[in-house]
Amino acid sequence: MKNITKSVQEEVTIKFAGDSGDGMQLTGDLFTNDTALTGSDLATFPDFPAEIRAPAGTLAGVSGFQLHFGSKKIYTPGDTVDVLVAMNAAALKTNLNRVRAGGTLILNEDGFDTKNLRLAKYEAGENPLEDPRLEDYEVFKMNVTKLTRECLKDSPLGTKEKDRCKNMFVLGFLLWRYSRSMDSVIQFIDTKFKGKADIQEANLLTLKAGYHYGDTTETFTTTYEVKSAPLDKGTYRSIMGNQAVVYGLVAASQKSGLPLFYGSYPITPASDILHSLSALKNFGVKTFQAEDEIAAICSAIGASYGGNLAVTGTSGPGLALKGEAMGLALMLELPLLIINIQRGGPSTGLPTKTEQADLLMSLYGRNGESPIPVVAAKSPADAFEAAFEAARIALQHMTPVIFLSDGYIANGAEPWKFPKSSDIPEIKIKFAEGKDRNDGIPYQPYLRDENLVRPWALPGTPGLAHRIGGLEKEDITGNVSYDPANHEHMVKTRAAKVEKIADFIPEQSLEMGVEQGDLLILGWGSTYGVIKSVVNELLNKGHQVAHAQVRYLNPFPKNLGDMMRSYKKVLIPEINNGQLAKVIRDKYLIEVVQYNKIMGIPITHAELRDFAAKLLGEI
Amino acid sequence: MKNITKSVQEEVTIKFAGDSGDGMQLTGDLFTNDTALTGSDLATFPDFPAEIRAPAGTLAGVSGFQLHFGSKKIYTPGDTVDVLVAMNAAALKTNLNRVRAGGTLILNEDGFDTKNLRLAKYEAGENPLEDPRLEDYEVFKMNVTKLTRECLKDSPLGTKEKDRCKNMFVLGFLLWRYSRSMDSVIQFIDTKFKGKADIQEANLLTLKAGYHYGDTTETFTTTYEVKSAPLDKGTYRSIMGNQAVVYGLVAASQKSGLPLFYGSYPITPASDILHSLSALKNFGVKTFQAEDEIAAICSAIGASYGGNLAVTGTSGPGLALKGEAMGLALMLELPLLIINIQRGGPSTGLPTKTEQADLLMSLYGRNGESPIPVVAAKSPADAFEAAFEAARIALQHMTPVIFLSDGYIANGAEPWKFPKSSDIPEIKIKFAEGKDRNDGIPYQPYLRDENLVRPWALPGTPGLAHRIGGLEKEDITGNVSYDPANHEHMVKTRAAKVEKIADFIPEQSLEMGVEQGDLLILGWGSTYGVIKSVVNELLNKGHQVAHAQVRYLNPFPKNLGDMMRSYKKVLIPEINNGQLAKVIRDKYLIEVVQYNKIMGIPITHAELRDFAAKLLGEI
Amino acid sequence: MSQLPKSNIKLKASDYATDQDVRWCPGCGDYSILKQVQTVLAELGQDPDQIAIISGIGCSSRFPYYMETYGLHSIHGRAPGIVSGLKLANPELSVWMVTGDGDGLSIGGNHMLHILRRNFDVNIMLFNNQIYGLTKGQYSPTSELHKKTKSTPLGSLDHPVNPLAFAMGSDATFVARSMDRDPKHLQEMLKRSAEHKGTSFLEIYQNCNIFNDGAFFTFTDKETKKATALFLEQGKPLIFGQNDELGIRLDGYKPTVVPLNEGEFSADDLWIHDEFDMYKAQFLTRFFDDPNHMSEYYLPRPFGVFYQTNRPTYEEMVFEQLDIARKSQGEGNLDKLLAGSTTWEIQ
Amino acid sequence: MSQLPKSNIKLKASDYATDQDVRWCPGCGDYSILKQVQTVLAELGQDPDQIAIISGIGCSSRFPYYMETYGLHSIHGRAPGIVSGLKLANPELSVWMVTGDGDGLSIGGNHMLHILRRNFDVNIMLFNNQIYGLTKGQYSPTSELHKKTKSTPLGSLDHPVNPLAFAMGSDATFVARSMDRDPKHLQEMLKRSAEHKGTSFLEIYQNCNIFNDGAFFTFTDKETKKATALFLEQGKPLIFGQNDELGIRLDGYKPTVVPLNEGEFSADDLWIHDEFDMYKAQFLTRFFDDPNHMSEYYLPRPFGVFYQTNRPTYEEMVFEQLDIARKSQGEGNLDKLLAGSTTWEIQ
Ligand SMILES: Cc1ncc(C[n+]2csc(CCOP(=O)(O)OP(=O)(O)O)c2C)c(N)n1
Ligand SMILES: Cc1ncc(C[n+]2csc(CCOP(=O)(O)OP(=O)(O)O)c2C)c(N)n1
Ligand code: SF4
Ligand code: SF4
Ligand SMILES: [Mg+2]
Ligand SMILES: [Mg+2]
Repeated sequence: MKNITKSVQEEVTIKFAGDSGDGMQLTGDLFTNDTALTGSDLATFPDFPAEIRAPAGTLAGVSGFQLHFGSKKIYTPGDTVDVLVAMNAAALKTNLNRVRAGGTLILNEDGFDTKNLRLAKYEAGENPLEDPRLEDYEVFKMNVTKLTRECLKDSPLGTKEKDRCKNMFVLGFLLWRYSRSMDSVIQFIDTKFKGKADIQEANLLTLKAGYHYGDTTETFTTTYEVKSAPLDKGTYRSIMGNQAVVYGLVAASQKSGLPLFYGSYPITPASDILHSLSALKNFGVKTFQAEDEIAAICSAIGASYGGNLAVTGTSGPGLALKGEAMGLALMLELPLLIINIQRGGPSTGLPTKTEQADLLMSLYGRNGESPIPVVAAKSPADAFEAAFEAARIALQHMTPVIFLSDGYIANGAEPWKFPKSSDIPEIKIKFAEGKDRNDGIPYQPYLRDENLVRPWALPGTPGLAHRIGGLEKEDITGNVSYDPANHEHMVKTRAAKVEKIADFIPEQSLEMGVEQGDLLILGWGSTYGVIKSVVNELLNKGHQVAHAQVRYLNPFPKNLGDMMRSYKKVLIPEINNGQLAKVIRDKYLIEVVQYNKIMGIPITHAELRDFAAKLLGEI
Repeated sequence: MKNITKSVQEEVTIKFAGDSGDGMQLTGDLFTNDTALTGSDLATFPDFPAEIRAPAGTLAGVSGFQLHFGSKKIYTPGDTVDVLVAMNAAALKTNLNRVRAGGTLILNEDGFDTKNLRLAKYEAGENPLEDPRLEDYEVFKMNVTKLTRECLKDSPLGTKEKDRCKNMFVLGFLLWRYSRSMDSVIQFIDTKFKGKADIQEANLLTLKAGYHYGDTTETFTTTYEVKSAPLDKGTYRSIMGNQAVVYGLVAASQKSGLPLFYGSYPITPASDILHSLSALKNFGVKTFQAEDEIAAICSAIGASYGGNLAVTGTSGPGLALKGEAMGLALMLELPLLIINIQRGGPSTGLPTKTEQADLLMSLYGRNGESPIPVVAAKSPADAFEAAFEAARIALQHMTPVIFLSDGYIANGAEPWKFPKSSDIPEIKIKFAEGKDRNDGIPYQPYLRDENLVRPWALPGTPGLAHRIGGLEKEDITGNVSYDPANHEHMVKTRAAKVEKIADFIPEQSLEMGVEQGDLLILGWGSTYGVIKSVVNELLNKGHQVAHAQVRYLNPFPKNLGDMMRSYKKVLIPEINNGQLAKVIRDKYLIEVVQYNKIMGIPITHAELRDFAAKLLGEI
Repeated sequence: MSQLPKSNIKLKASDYATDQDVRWCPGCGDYSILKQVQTVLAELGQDPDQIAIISGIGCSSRFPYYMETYGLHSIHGRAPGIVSGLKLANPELSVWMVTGDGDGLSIGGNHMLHILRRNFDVNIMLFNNQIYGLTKGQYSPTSELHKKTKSTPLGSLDHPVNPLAFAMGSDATFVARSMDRDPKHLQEMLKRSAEHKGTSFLEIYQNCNIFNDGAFFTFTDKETKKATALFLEQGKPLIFGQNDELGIRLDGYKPTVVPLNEGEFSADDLWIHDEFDMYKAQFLTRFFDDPNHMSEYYLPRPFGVFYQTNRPTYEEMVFEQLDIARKSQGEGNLDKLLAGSTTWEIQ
Repeated sequence: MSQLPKSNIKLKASDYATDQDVRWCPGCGDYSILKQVQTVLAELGQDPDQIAIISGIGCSSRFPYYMETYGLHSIHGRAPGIVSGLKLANPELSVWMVTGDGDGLSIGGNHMLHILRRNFDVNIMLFNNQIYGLTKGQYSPTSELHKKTKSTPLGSLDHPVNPLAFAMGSDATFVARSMDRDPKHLQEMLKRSAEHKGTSFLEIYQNCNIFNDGAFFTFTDKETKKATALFLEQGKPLIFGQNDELGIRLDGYKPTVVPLNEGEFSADDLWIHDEFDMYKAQFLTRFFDDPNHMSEYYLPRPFGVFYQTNRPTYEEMVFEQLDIARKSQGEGNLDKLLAGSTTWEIQ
């Protein structure tokens, strides 16, 4: 029995990288779930290859999954990788630059044969396994494929199927390496392959083989442990951003008592929302895959007219197509939630990459004076509450609302202390009540309440028959009106109605930091994690800094201006060319500092920290 | 022979108002042309009823044409009306409030029978002709219909046709009243009705009848004269805004040597551009009425790809639909001119009314980072040069360009000192030159020149075969690229390329006023006339003011910021809720003052003067 | 649609009219259509509060403003999308969709294809005046070739859309044609549309007396009607002509016009109309000769129900799936959903 | 298109391939189509520099990147618009359009209708894999009813589009079908498309082995092909079956399958294919039975040229009008235009 030392680590970043076919996403998910169960905090970031599957083994075909976990608060998936698992040459080539010097490489030697090397575009004769640069790392080579086939030699499965178990070997090994039990994964395998005895058996065998490989092989002398993190008490689950949106919508449906309607046209990275919702029919969720984005939003407008909680979802190019119909919803003053999972633009751009691409289009991308509230999620878990809020605003203020997320939030995962349904607030709705159609009193669809909100009168309600449309309407009666004064009144009223929503949202709060001081780092959306981790570090270093993340982008919280003015400088980091910065400058005439990264990937801790530190130096 | 005194007037505003069927637009046009011939300066403003023709005689059916002319510079169609010609009760009712106290009313009594009164929604028994309020005006009643029929009693025409000549009677009378000859109108009638002897005859007879009616009827004792205005020497014509756009495009086509392609889908108030261009086939102009706005812009992209001067035209709702395709053009970096004749929004809004509705959508209405140059016309005549400039920028900088006009400019008319074609500058174009396709050197479609402009390589050119598309492209090669650094580089390059255009446009100049002082009134588009007339008045009163009208809205002229900072205050009047003001605040952090009117009609001289005066008072 | 929400009190056509003054040009064919719709709704006794009329943009699309029912005047070409969502929110409503040849076949052509194949339970009235009325007279997708309009001074070059052939090609479940100037026939067709459960596609020839006056007079005018229009009746032979002296035969599979007054052919030799026969319906949609260039034995233009078939409506199937899901998985439980499969406790 | 810009030097299929590595899934049917197109272009000797390939968005629409010709990978569904403008700018080009069942019939359905009726001279290849490939497996407008996909876990509810019936309903001038797995036939059909002057609509059954594997195997697999696929040849009777033992008759105007080996019927009794007969073509597009629910005498799925007719191309007519205008009005003069009818002098 070899003796094994166990070392405790505060945080680790592991990257699983392999061919699209190697099941790295699943491996990452399973290891993430098991990590979550240990109570560590964590953040993940999958990076898929571009939409179309490239041939196996090629650089374009590499699929990766990065997990950052620790016994302290974890805000980002990690700048640099401590442990890289590379299933083939292409995976090593595309990811080596991300591994910190001294990091660990776990390589599947079977993925480095001449074919793999050629596909990974290595020169003939060149072999990375012999690359001297590898000396800067702790390298473990194992013949995952061979070992897998061996341990399955008695299995009735064909080689192709056997090889599909490869990832279980790796997973088993890592579970051992991080002092975990195999229970959670075994449970998964049992349920996932229920009824497929052979496959179930094979996966189990391979998993255990990998686990014991670590245990028995002499080369491995250390295991590691990452203890649980100081998270708030409670029950947690792991959640991805698009999933959280789905739950937020269903919650809004249940809490408002309105059936949920989702009209959409598939588009990366929003499609998963359609997929998940279409599986929730027992919640009364109706999904409609329309012929295009225009039909999708129009179907949602029709459903809203009919009294449903109506939602349409898309990504940038689709949102660009919905502009005209958004204007209609705005004129009709019907509740409508427009979900935009942002991706790299312009045009088709970078469909699988993340970008805070569409804030300006969300605010201004329609003809005429057409104010629409905008709400943004800041993290995978936050997407639940943000989507719920967006739906609430749409329903209670009778207006289209745009909800913004992005590819990073959509596909990222984190622990979520999910609420009890009984703790989720009701969304009070009242439809206009029917009356005697012969009482001679014409119904007035545009008579507003104190919040400038018009009544929601459903077709089918006795006595309320009325006509609405996209032409300018007369105040109160809703009749078509070309009257000049009425037009100005209505334009201003529609604007005031949206402004008024500021009375029904919380004031802007600080995520952390000093109430006033040198630097406020102001973010929106998916920059949340990196800003928080940077501000955390700067605070620890004793800087007078703070972090605020804006969820409500239109209207802004009332106190936002004053908050910003309490700091010598305001820094706005964005994964775009400075869209929030534009809006802030316009609205508050504050000379903000921008930090922009437009690479389709998140800002790293180091990048932002160095920039902020420099800025603080100048103060 | 009664004696007639002639009084000379400096300026007059006449409004012709009648039923859609009464031919008031034609009357207005003809009187305008004749006025132009006298050398007076002038400005006109037609206001049509909403698109659909309302039944004759109704308020909704009233069609008006306002003409302001004078022996001094005329900048606007006039705030208040001096002389109202009302062909029926509805016309009087809808326009009386515009007539200045003491003004003149010329009323067609035959348009005030009980039916007309009922249609004009007068209480039973109520008759405006007896309305005491008329005592504040100089009122002439004449039985235009009766008189017309009388003078045509021998004409073979049917009553319906005879009545169509009514407007000639009024026109004749006004020609007499303003000491004109009938020549220009007679000439028009002769050519217009050539071959239709009876109709020609009838119109002539009625015209003369009207003319002599003034001469002979005792009631009319004064004629008026407005002398010629101090306009620059030269040859003039009268021009409407949409017409000027058409000429600007044809000029750009001839001066660039590229065939003009116009892909469009009809929409008010842009349709006339399609109509006029479709009649210019002998200029090699190709017009394509597409199935919708998306197909329209895509056809233009295709035509541009094929080497034409490609243009698409629309109004607000249509522009909202073109967003996605604009993004494609931007990614392809092909020249494309997008014409937007703005109308009242949001949604279908006020289709026949004017509004500076779409500046923000033009700047930001696309997914991702998608900068597009924007050029705006300031007056009907200016639309020629502005459209030409927009086309030049698109062609020479290989970019989509948005050209903004609005309903007021589109349908307004003014004298135009039109250029000689030989005085119009060339637009130099060079297409990429063919090469041997087997020279082994791959063609590089995204290799840029010193202005960051890529070559225009036409399909069919030997050896240049290459692929372009909406996915992010690799710098230089144009291949699809998901590389992070390349994406940021390309986003910044596309932005820099548009910024660079500032080197190829004139610096911002003052229309009039002091180089530095108390107040700069900064406008864009159709507010030009009213701002100019107001600043003119304020200068005469000795105020330290100036007027600048921005044609280039993206990028701004380089000196704009410094110019604004040379004044204590900057006032931005807009026919919207403050769109340019937003952009200026964002870009220059200058606290501008807004004056906004959102009524679908132009700002009046009095409105703006009073506001500006008050503002000057506060300085 | 079939299930007709009845109004409890008896209503007159005028009860379906609003107080808004109608803004169509005097003499416009739309007036007649409006009247017939109001008449038919009254006859069917449909409860105005249970009716929603959805339109796009165009003269025709102003229709909802004149109907004392629920109405939505949407944006150009997009009425089908709105109808689809509305029907999924409230399948009980009697939904009527009004569109034009531009609204429904130019910008809205794709939505038309998809609503027809999906078969929502809605009655579509396509007012075909072969022109863009509201924008003042450009040619439309149904305008005849070489048409001179504001946007085609030398004549249009687009091969016209054949609306009913398009509807058949889109697998519509109810395809019919009528005209503004034949109130009786129009009322009949409106009733048939209302009775059909599924998407009814009714093309209505409508005169735009301002920009395209008389486009259909050959078919609608007393003078020429009998010779040029063929009125289809289920189970009856195809007969037309001033004195019903002409019939249509399927000679092989080529439809041909034969004289009935020369002894050679009698009614028994003629094609018998069967609105359930898709193949025959496809033939009939091709009776589309340009009336301005009639050969002697040119094919008359058919009016009536070309085709109908029964397919489940889209909304039926959607709600069926909701039930199945509820039965098999049980009513959704929010707490279970939020918790998902794996949770853990932090003490 | 007919006028084929010839390349002066003889080219091989490989000369039409780019250096970009092809990014389709291994085993995707797109590979075969790419190969056949390159082969046919080489055979036709089309000059690569005179070819423009325009596509929308989708796996299929990646096509241009792999062709060493001019190419534009546009936006979803909009290729027809781009093609129309390109053809009007340069009618000499040989333009090929690549689209998918989603790109061309879902978001792009309206543009498809209008380009077909307008008849631009372009060769449209619609890769039909009955699925959304690029977005990873949602059902498409051509997916069979009740299809279970990512977005329809309980099965789709949309009555599928019949692409060729739609094309006929859109008055296309050339309508054909082929398949990825029959290189010879596909090459033949590509040549026929290229030869047709006007818009050629070629539907190509294409296997998406990742998200909809085997969707067409009944028709494309050696095993079953002869029994389920009917190959149309001009002037030949409609015969199919493992041993050509079955034929199609038009009995009245109902197409029926008859046995040829029972003495009752012979080839002479059968329907003779005539690709110029619109009525017959309409019938053929309705041979659309679901292969998963074959009755004994179920109608086979036809492949080949269903229909073709000659209409002037849109671009021809446009340029004709330009000439007419120039002849009648004379070459446009800018100074005259700017001056208009009435001018005046200010001294
Ligand atoms: C997005 C958009 N594009 C264009 C228009 C302008 N427009 C209004 S109606 C119409 C066509 C009307 O023709 P049709 O549908 O036949 O209706 P009709 O007026 O003939 O009854 C057009 C092009 C618009 N309102 N919106
Ligand atoms: C405006 C817009 N909407 C949606 C998408 C997402 N999208 C890309 S391809 C596609 C459908 C692909 O299906 P198909 O046309 O059949 O092509 P295939 O991938 O099957 O070859 C969709 C929905 C997009 N790129 N743009
Ligand atoms: S323009 Fe034509 S269709 Fe429109 S209302 Fe007038 S007559 Fe009717
Ligand atoms: S997803 Fe399907 S269609 Fe797309 S490349 Fe892969 S196999 Fe081909
Ligand atoms: Mg029409
Ligand atoms: Mg497909």
